[in-house]
Amino acid sequence: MVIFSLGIIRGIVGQIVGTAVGLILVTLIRLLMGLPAWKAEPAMIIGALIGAVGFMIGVGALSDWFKWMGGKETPMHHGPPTDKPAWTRYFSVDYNHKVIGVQYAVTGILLVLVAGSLALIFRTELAQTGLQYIEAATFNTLFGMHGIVMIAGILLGVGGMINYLVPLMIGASDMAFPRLNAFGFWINVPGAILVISALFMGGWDTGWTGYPPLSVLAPMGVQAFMLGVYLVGISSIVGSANTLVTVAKMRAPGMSWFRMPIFVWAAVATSIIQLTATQLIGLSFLMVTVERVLGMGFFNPVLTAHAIEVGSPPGNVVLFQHLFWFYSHPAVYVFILPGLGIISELLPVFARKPLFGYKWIALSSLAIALVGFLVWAHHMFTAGMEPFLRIPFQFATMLVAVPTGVKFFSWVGTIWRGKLEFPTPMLFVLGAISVFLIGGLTGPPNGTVTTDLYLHDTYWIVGHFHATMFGGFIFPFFAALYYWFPKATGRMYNERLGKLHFWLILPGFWVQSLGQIAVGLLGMRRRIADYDPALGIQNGHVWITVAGYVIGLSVLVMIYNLAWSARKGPVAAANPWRSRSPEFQIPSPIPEHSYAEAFVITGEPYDYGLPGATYVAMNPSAAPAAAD
Amino acid sequence: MEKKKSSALRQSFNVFLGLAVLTAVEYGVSFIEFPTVALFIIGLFKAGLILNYFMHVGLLWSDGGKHK
Amino acid sequence: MSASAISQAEYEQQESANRLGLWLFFASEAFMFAGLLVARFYLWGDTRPHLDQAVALIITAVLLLSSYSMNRAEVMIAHDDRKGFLNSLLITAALGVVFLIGVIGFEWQGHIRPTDGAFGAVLYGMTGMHALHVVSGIVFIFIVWNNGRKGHYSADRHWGVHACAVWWHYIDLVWVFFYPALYLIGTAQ
Amino acid sequence: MKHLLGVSALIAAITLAAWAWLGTGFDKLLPIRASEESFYVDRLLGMQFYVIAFLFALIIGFMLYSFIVFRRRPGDDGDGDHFHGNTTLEVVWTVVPLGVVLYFAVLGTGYLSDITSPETDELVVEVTGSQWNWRFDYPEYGISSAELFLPVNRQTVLELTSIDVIHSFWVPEFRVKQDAVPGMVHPLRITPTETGAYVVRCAEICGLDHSYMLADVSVMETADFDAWLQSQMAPPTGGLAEVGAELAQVNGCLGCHSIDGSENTGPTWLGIYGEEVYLADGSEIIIDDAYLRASIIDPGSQIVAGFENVSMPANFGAVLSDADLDALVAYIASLGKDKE
Repeated sequence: MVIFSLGIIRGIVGQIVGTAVGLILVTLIRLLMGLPAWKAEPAMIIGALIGAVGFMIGVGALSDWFKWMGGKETPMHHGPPTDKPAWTRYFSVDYNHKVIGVQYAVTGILLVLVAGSLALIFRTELAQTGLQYIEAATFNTLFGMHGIVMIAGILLGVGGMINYLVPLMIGASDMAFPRLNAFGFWINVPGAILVISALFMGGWDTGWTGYPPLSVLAPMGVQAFMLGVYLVGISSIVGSANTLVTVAKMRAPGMSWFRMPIFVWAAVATSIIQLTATQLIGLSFLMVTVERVLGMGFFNPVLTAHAIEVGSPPGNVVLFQHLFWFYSHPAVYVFILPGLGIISELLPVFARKPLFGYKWIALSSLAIALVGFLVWAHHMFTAGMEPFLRIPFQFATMLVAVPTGVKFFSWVGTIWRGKLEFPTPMLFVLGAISVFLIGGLTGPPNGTVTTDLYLHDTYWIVGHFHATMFGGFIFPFFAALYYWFPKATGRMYNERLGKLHFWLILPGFWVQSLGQIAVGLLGMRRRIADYDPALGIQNGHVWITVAGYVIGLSVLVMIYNLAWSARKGPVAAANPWRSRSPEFQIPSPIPEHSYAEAFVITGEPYDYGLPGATYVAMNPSAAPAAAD
Repeated sequence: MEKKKSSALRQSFNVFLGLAVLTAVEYGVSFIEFPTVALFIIGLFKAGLILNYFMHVGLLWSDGGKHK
Repeated sequence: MSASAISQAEYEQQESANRLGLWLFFASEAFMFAGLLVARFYLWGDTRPHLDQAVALIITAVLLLSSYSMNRAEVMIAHDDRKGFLNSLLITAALGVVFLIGVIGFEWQGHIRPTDGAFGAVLYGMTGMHALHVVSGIVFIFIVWNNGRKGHYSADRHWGVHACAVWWHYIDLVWVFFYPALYLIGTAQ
Repeated sequence: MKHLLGVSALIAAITLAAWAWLGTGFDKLLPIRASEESFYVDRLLGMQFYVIAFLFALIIGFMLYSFIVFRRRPGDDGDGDHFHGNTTLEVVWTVVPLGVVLYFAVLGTGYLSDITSPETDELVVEVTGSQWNWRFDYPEYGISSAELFLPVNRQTVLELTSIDVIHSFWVPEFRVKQDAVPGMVHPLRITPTETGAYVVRCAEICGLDHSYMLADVSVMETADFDAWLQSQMAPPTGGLAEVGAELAQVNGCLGCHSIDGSENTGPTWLGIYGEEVYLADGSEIIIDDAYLRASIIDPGSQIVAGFENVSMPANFGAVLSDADLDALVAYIASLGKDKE
């Protein structure tokens, strides 16, 4: 069968077979133990885990490692497959970081589309009071699904940018661990399948935060969602370790830490968070799982008779929130730091000026990442944690504003007295700054306990959060797609459609965001299927819904543009943006082995406007040796 | 060669002895009134021994990894 | 991997990257284990359940011994003593199995059940997660032992052995903190 | 220098316009203020808005000015001015924002202690959340109510807890909110300043009917409140079944169990008493007093077939007295007789 030559098809078959094996296994074990044979949830959990392994075996991500275990050697295969069409490599395990980067980015866009469509469904429901189109149970599942699929999509988008760009920017031939890299991408696929399959297991009604005890009582869909997140989390951990090793060990000669393109700094800061904090969302979801299946009462305040007899203290629901937010707050920095890195990366190119305060921007990324570890409990000001904790977390939270401010001011310094040009990527970068500004400035009122007691769990938070995500990830991600499109495909996108995309999404988003903030201030709660018209928020909701559709439309314009241009667009020059970055000094599209010869770094990365300044010396054997 | 090997084995055994003694001390300390801090400090000592001698954490720094 | 096709310098460079990657994974896992410790102190405070101290001491000693034998295994292969290396590995795996028997066969058969409030949840959560890592370590040891048997490691090139050893010690390191947290700190109820 | 003057003028213009708008429009952005706490919250929020408006103008002003003045002219493909940064500036825009946020954090800390400090002579109300009902107890008076009655201008401490999942007590007009957490009791202090009718809105996702987890709040003059207390403390006039009807209302039973035979999350109570029903495990029983009592205290023990996936809070036994249980059972029994 020709179709089985595609890794992804084999993977899905593997997942189905693995799931079936898991279901049968659990049933057999229960029979042997003399229990009623069928219990859905344990069978589903084991089935899901074996199914994930089945997928990875089927797709072929584990093949080389199995050979290593047997002591065999596995030469690294680079290049398109020899026995089938070149496009099939994108649907199979491939070790080239550029292929993996594209796989990440395209899967990420797909998931963002799914999540956005879900949002439009419940957004339509919210345009009027009362329930018109969907039931409350469906609504509750949809907003949780929107949240978590969006998060997975954004994580994949981040992975796409990092995997594609970091080796190119530091002059590495590939990532440090190419097989681990492929594993890290493919584990997302069974993860995403699991999360989406939650829809068919009764959904769940906790939102993406999964707070117990609600998540302990929720339908089985919550279990599929948590296991799916677990798999995506594994991707985060192995991907970030890979990135850190690559940056630490594989930089081109002469590229000291402060001569790296600024995006690499953002990738390092993001990876530090992903590497460590991700464990804690995994742990917190695992605890919910064992509480659901085995009755282990981490979060159960009610004790059994036997537990009282052995003198046990009760479980505590607030513990979950501490563990959960220890990841889930820094996670937003995982989403935005690469985006902010893209902004810093592109501004100098289109302003034809050095990046203002390179070291300050680089270190501010690290500062945001590190301070980000100390602020998680600002999500819990009303949650009933120890009251004395509120003040230190308020102070720590306010500190995040300082390195974020440094970035804004440095961006302004970068465009000041430049020679600005406005092709689509630059428009998206500037749009990102304006949108992220809304998100940033609405932050301190939530970070202050007194005002947060009002704003918490309202649409103000929804508005704040979406502004940071659009400004910190979505807009810069689109900028990156347009900016590196010629390097990836060798063709130019359509500039007119690019600008149309921008001029739809920017006003669309401003209306949506300010609308969410406004109805939130008037008393609109988060995560409700129906609201009280007496609050005076009906018109606001209509505006938000219409704006949501405009945003959706604009994304379709982009997808049409990129899909059409990838095949029919005009052939791109090697360096259409006159960039100094290494990847623009080689042909478009970038060859299989990016750099025919390792290059040498001889100057500063952003010396636009300094005559004679070089950054990348492409032929080191011809040029005088650089001091290392 | 054989000499180096036996000295490495001896070091290995000494570290093991140290860890065993510290574990015994931990058990003893647990009977005093507020053992938490003491136990934590002993734990850190044990961790230091394992990290340094058994896990060779120093190799992370000493093997460079610069382009040669 | 014993790729003889690459030069010693390349092997060492790859090993250096592998080592950093492995340690980064340790850093990552440390956060998960720290999370379990946080749960223990958050839920138990200065109490702890009555547990069998003898079992705890014995399994702790067994794990410590296994660390010693694992270190011996690495010293042996670094000095090209293949027989001593393989034997030490087997001893380590056997001690690991004894540890598991201690946890599952004795500790888990005590009067505390998994459903017993915070005591049950934390006790089984911490020992269970640790035992899972011990199992992974034993599997790793057998893979290395099998490759070692086929002569895949030399004094110069034995990254696989080193990784396995460091992983095993890491599991021991976790127990260094879990043991007092579960058995020694706080007043027994 | 010319550029700096220009951009300063632009920033000043945007800032002043925003401030002028805030001066008249700020109150319209929020619901009315009906508690002492709301004045603190709004004052701090207002100050933050003025600073936000300035910072917004600062960044947007610089950007707009740059778009217009520093855009590239057609045919010019030269580069901009070459400068790498300015350490003094970087230090200034690190330290000044640091000072501003610390100032607000200190201010916020003071306000927080203002709105959370207890007064003597507080009215204590125990608030219990359950899916999807609020119950209010006045322990000093031995009263339970499904609606929250509060005297105006007297501090009330709401002692919040929950018997199933996390809920959050929030009246937008009072501003402050606090989660009601199972297994814990958390205080929330409110001093209402305006008489009138308000609504408690659950602010923490709590399952299916989260949107509709509302309760009425009535803030009354002290005399009216005292009169209400008196009327409630009078011994019940009706029989046991009437007391039970009241309890069913207060405890939110009717959220899931209808009394008119219509379908809902739990079995309807109409005609249920004395019926023979099949349980989920296939056995058949007759619904009598003993079964009803057992099912209220431990809902999972004998579930009627068709309701296997429904979870009723398992600790009503802790909040209902024996007399309460008698009354509830009598009430359900009275619904059964009607059908016969």
